[in-house]
Amino acid sequence: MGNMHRMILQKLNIAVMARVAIALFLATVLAQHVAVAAEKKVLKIAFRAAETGFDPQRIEDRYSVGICENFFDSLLTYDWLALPVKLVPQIVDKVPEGEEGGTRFTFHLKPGIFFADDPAFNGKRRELVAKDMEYAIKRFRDPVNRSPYSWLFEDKIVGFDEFVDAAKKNDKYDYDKPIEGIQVLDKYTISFKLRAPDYNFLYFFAMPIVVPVAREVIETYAADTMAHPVGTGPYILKEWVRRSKIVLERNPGYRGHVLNTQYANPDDPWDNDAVKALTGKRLPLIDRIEISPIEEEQPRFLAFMNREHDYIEETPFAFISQLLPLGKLAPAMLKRQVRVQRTEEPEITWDAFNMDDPIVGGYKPENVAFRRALILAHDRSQEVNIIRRGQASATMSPIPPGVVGYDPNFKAEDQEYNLPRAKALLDMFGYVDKDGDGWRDMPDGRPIILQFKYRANEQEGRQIAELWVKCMSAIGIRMTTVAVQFADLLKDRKVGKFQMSNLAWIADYPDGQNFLQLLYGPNTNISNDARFKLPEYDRLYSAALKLPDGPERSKLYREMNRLIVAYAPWRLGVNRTFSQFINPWVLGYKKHPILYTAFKYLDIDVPAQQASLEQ
Amino acid sequence: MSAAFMNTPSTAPAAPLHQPSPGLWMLAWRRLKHDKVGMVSLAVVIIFLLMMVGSYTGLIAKNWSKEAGVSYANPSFMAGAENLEAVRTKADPNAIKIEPVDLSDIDPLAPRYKEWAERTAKIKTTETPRAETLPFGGDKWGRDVLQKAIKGAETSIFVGLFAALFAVFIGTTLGAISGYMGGKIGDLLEWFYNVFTSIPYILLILAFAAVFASSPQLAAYKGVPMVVAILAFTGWTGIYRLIRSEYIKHASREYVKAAQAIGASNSRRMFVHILPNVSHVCLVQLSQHVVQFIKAEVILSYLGLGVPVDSVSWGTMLAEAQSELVIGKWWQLAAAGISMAILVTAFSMLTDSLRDALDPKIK
Amino acid sequence: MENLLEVKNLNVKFRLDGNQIFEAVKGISFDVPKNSTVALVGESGSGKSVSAMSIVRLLPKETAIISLDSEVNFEGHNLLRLADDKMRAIRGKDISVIFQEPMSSLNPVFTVGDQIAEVLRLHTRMTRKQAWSRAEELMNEVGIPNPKLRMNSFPHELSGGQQQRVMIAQAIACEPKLLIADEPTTALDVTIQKQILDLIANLQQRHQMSVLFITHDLAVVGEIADHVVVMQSGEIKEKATAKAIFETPQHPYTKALLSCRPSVDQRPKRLPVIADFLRPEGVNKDNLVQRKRGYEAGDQIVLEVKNLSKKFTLKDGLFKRREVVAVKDASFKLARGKTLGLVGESGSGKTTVGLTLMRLHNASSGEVLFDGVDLLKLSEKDFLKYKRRIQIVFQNPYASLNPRFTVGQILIEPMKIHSIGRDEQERTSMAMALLTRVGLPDISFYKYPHEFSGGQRQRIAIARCLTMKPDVLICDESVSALDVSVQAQVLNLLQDLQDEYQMSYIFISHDLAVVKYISDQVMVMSEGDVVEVANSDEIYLHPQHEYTRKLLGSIPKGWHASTVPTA
Amino acid sequence: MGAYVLRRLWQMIPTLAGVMLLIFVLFNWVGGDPALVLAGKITNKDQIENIRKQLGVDQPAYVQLGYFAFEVATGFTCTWKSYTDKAEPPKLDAKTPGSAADSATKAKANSGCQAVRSWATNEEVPKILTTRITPTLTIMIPVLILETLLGVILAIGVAYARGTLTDRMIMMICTVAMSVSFLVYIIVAQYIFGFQLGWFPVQGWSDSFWKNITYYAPLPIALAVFVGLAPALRLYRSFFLDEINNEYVRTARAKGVPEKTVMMKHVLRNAMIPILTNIGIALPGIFVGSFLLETFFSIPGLGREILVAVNRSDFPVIKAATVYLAMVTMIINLLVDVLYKAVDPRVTFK
Repeated sequence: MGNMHRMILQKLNIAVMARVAIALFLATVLAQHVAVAAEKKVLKIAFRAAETGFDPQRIEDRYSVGICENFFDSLLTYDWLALPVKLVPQIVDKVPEGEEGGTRFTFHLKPGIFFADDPAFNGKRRELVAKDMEYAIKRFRDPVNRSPYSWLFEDKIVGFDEFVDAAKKNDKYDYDKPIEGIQVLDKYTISFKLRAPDYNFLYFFAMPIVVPVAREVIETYAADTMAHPVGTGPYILKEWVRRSKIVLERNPGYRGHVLNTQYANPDDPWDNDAVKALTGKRLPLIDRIEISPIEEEQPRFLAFMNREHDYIEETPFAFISQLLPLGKLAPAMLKRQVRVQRTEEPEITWDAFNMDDPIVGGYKPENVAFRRALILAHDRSQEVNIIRRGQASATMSPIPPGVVGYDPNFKAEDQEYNLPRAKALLDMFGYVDKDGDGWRDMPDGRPIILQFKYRANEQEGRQIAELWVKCMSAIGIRMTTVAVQFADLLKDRKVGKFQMSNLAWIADYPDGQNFLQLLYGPNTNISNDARFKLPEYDRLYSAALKLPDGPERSKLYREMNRLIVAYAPWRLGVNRTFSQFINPWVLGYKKHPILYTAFKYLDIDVPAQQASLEQ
Repeated sequence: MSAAFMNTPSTAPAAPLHQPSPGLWMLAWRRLKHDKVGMVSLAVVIIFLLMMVGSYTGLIAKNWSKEAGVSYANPSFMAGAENLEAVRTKADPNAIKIEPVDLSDIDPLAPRYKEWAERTAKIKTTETPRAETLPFGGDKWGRDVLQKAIKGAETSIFVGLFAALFAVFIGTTLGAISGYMGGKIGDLLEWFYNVFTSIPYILLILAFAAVFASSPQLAAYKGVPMVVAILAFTGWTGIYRLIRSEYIKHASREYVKAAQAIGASNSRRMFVHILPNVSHVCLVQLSQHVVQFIKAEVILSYLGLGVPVDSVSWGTMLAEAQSELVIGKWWQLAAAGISMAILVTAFSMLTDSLRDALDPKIK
Repeated sequence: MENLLEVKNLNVKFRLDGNQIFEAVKGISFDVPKNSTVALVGESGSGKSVSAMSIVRLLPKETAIISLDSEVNFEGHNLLRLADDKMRAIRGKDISVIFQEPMSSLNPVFTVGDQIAEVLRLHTRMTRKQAWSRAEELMNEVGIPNPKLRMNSFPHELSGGQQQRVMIAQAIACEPKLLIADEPTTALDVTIQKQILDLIANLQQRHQMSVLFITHDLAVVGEIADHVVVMQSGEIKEKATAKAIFETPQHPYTKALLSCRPSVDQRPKRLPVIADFLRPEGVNKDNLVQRKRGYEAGDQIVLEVKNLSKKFTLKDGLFKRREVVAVKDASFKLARGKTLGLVGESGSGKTTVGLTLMRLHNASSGEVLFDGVDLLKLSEKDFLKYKRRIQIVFQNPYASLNPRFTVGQILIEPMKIHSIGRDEQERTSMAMALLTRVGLPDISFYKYPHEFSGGQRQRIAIARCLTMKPDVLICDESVSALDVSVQAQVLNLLQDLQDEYQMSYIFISHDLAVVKYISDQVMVMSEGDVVEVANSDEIYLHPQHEYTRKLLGSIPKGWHASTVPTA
Repeated sequence: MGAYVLRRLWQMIPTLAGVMLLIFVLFNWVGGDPALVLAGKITNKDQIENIRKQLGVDQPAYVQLGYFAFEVATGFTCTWKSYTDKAEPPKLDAKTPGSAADSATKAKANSGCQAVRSWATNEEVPKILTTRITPTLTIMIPVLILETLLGVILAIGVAYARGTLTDRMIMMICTVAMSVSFLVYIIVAQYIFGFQLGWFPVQGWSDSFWKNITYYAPLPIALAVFVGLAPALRLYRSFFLDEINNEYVRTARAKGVPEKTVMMKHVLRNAMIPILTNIGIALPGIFVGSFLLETFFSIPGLGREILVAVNRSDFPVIKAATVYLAMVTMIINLLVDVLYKAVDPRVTFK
């Protein structure tokens, strides 16, 4: 045994020596690191999910799209501080007016805007021209790209659908063939002719995916366009380790921009800070941005706590009371001078009923009553307080705050938890226990076993399902739940192979129409997963499409909201409120409701950053 | 026929007065009885099994799903600690009163509004006050973590036990056929085994989960049976290997040759002669796999492929408790982690003792 | 004569499961004089090996208890009281040991040269190189051909005899004063056994050492021992010079041991057993009447084997297959009520013949005519009818009975398969009767095999065959694993049964004395070939073939052989 | 031996075919429709059809399986267009198109031969495998080495001290340590060592191997070693005890070999045989990595990649990873069997 001890002691010595060696090594590494960082403004943050790539016409997830905001310039953008959001020109001279009754939109690009240098340009500076926009729009419907946003340009631009059909027939997608509704009038001017008036069309041109791209770049890197974003924006992709690390660096050839806003809210300290930090400065100010996608909540949170990241956005709700107990910053955070910015997201969550389902579907009074009863029995306060940890508010209509058409005075009583009303409704329509097993049955005696589908590897989906089961058993309705893999869930929803399921939608563009289309009858099998088909609703929807934003359209939106509440194809969920925690050395931070990243409008107090890291 | 044969001695009319002779199982049991660690472990395992039966029949932890306490209720021994989660829950989120929208002109239910209101008025609901503390704390819904752990034990042990039984059944059957038959059938099964073991375990699990989740025929077995099936279908390979080698070994033993010489058929030799002689291996494998599967269930739950939401297992508790440690609510992690550790430790030690007691070398 | 080793009052106990204590050696005393060979003889469980191992303190520390008043005096030291490192210095240098199983006693992953050199490096100041060349000399001395090459061989690359020679080389490397040989020849074929015995005797003479020779076989002892110590159940029954033991044995147990074993020149009607010597009236004289053996004209032939061959194919290389011939063109006849002995060394194919006859192996070619029907050509279903008529008793009584079956189940199973007996009741009573017939009490019916001794288990195996009333019984080394006294009992039983039921036996064994005793005709096999077939007396008196002569020459001759002065 | 290796390689073919078949059936046939995952939020039938066509999942199952086999055989694939149009196997030399920018070349590029690409990210699958394997191995190789070394050293120690209180205590601790879920270890260790004590970074990964191995990897490695050590120690101890009971040990003692030498020379060398078997079983696992460690510590390894691929129904990645891992597993098994020869002279190659 003595020998054993000696052996272990020797090992320990080695371990100690190794530790010292490692420590020394680390010290040198860190010293170098610090020295380099002192010269540059480096921002380190985490994304809560992995990116897919940076070919704007091929991506959909907000993380990839968000990063593209920095590589590419959309023609229009949103005023950085305006609330509600306001479209402003970015690389065009002005926001076009809808001509010809809202069916023609003409953009004039500013001359002298150049793409970032790239080998594809053979060493020449490449100026942005109107043809680049035409090319990008055409790319959306090239089958090779399988663009998830091809729907933006379906049944929209005159001649485009015919162009696509012809390409399909000839098996050749010819970019050189003109499209009637996309006219490149001169080097810098492009005009679009629509099949029908669409006042939301302009919003498309503020989306970071509807951006001009250079054809030679796309064709050079045809095999992997995802890895070669070349745009006119302030940053370039310096390094990309997929799903692990995305490094942006300042585009050396970028023309620069300034904070140009007339809409800052003087009562908002964040707006004031941003104005103070950025006014008069040539933007961008950050030299390098390192983004790590971290999918697990605990490490993402702890990394911020350990000062490994400069700020944390969309802080996981599970940890919110560590940082923001009862809505106030925790003492430890105050000590670190961390600030919190809370934003209501332009998104909603809901649980869809399958309207074609023999149990939960249907439009007859008893069908409606059944759904409404289920909704009344669902305790949404628990969803808000326990599942979302109070970081959400109950949704009242399908249009979330921050989106044009949102009505703060619309309150749907029948979406609120009310157990007696739920029970009374069920009793009234004969949904009572008929076979004596303790569970309610259909009026015709069929047993009711509801089934709720959710995505397998989502804790949140599981909790929502858990809450449903609890609430249903409280009114004597049996419910089972099924966890399915993401792909299966999508498929099941798409083809109506579900009874109930939880969903969410985040605004593509800030107009209520983007949400209301989710219940438009003809969109069944496209985006109307509830398979809701109410003629009155469809009529209102079509009418609203033809109108610009205004009181007349708002009235139609309100009518549609009322129909949704009355027929209850959805149980409305919540609008989440995200909290962003920002370390004090990050200056000018402001979370935009639609745009995902803020790198263009940020500054860093490098000495303060260094001082904190040395702690 | 074989069963009848096995019973022969006890039904023999000539049975004289005698003490039944101790068989090998009896001897193993006697050896086990002398093993203190083994007996303590056995006692612990039995207690857990009783607990499982108790909770299954509703004798204990019947009200596990009752939300008796506030959200994340403190454990009784930490009654004074701050519980921000519960405080927040009480705050009224809708401070501003807005007039509800009037639907009466479009509502299909409008004609019966009056009757509805009357019926509603008759239904009384009483809100039971929620406790600030629970014996070992509460989960986010305010359910007693201790009861939840007991109920979780039921599911976890059930999953572990049945998955192990199932896996042992598959492994033993295939292993017996492969080891005993050899030849073409053996090659085929070896190929099958090689294929299974060449695919990473995690991929196999996910693949089987996908199959079960998307197949309409199997839809009826979602939930716990699905977990059992996934674990069993992916976990039989080790047992197969072992049983196969045991069968190869035994097939050449003289007692099997002797059985062949007296004209016993292949299936008789496989199942009546050899099987009882490798059954101790099966038993040890069974208990080893129970442990393994109880642990695997945790990983399945982490991947969201665990038991359905209306039941609870240690795995789902741990998956839930993942984020609770950081906010200082350690009790769910502790309750599930510790009760699992106790059972698994006891089971492992019992396995060791069983292995010693059943070791054929001691015969 | 001066004693090298004095064992006094040696008492060894073992701790068993559940705090039970088993006394293996019950206070024995004996001496090993200098320059002489002492044989420790006894059957299994006599404590002879335990005694030897406690001398060198190689018993497992965890379970073995050597009582405090035991003494093992070696050159004036009590070895049992020696410090561990002192004892270690003695082991391998002054006292060395060779074991029964050379294969498992050598470390499989080191070359034999390494293993011999290791002892030298441990106990002498030799350099690596010196030790290596000395090891080579030792290999040469113990008679390993081409020692230079063999030094680099691994144990599994050597034959059993060579392995044992390596063990011996390793043991004598440091010129020990005492060599303990624990059943060194038991696991070897007779011809090899002879060579190893000669080698040990030779080395003992040459190196002037003492040998403590442990064996169960008195016949072996006669050739080499000066003194004999007979042990039974942990006690010494008799100790005397070899001459005294063999010529004037005092203890009945010794007497029994001497006469239980069949010898080549005697063939009593029944073999004497220990019980005979313990009875006051002694051995029944009727049993000592010599029995006549041999095929006679007019014997009815039950089984005729013609050109039986068996080949095994092994995979070799990418697609090649290699054939190994286990039995080549074996032809013989078996007469009713007679015994055919099948004798040969390991690997001779004798067991394969037996298994092929019963179709436990598939024959490659040839015919097995049983009542004129070629058994090899029958379908599995048709063969079932014949199956019961040829039965087999295997070698290892511990492996041939299913340990999970009661004896009753074991006996009734074949009856059920072959529909013998009307119902359970009849079968049970038949089984009971058979148990009585093979000399086991009725209560055995309810017991499990592990509750029986080896000899009793072999009786059960025989009873199992008898349930089917076979015409031919193959005894595949059926008595080889048994102690001599038990072996005699089983042989007597077999003989009685043959007399009673007129069964024909094929008696397979490597033990020529036993084969000679029980067989009418003997077939000698070597490496798959049938070397010689003849009536048993004929073959022993006038061996025709070289190999047969070699085999016969290797049979330990007991005391008589060693009277021929060699020293 | 050459013939043996050849035969073993030959025998891999049916196994590989089986692996391909099984994975194909499980994921492609009964699994989800990848087109829907890729299609985006608003989709119509045409678009789904287009994507299915692009991916080739509109083909009959046997055709897809055939191309799968072809892809594995060549390591390359073509777009479905060229298969169907020209009905000839793609040429290996026509890989990715160069920098030519006219549309004719582009059309050709689309119908020419390319490496298999991820459906979700369009990344070349061989590149996915090669880049993800480095972090996985950075974690797993040290884990395997440490686990084996510590396991063997400690096992010798406890086997030497068998039956003593120390032995029993260590075995007890091992059993208890084994009974806690890996998930719990990770959550607790990340919280305590990464956050509360701040000894290690909570998560992260860099491009520098040294930074990784000295800064990011220690905590995950330590965790994996800790979790793996307990069962390894128990197993190795049993191997040593099995060997100690062998007769050659008695021979060694009878020769006067000191007890320590008996353990370190005679027993260790023999126990290495089952230990090697065990390492051989564990070895393929290091190429998969632990997806739990990789997700919790943000290590861009293969385990996490596979998990993501399954969630996205990214079939090319799943297929490639499976085939690659199956081959690794089989080759390692072969290597281990050949290595036996070095450790165990009794082994012959049949």
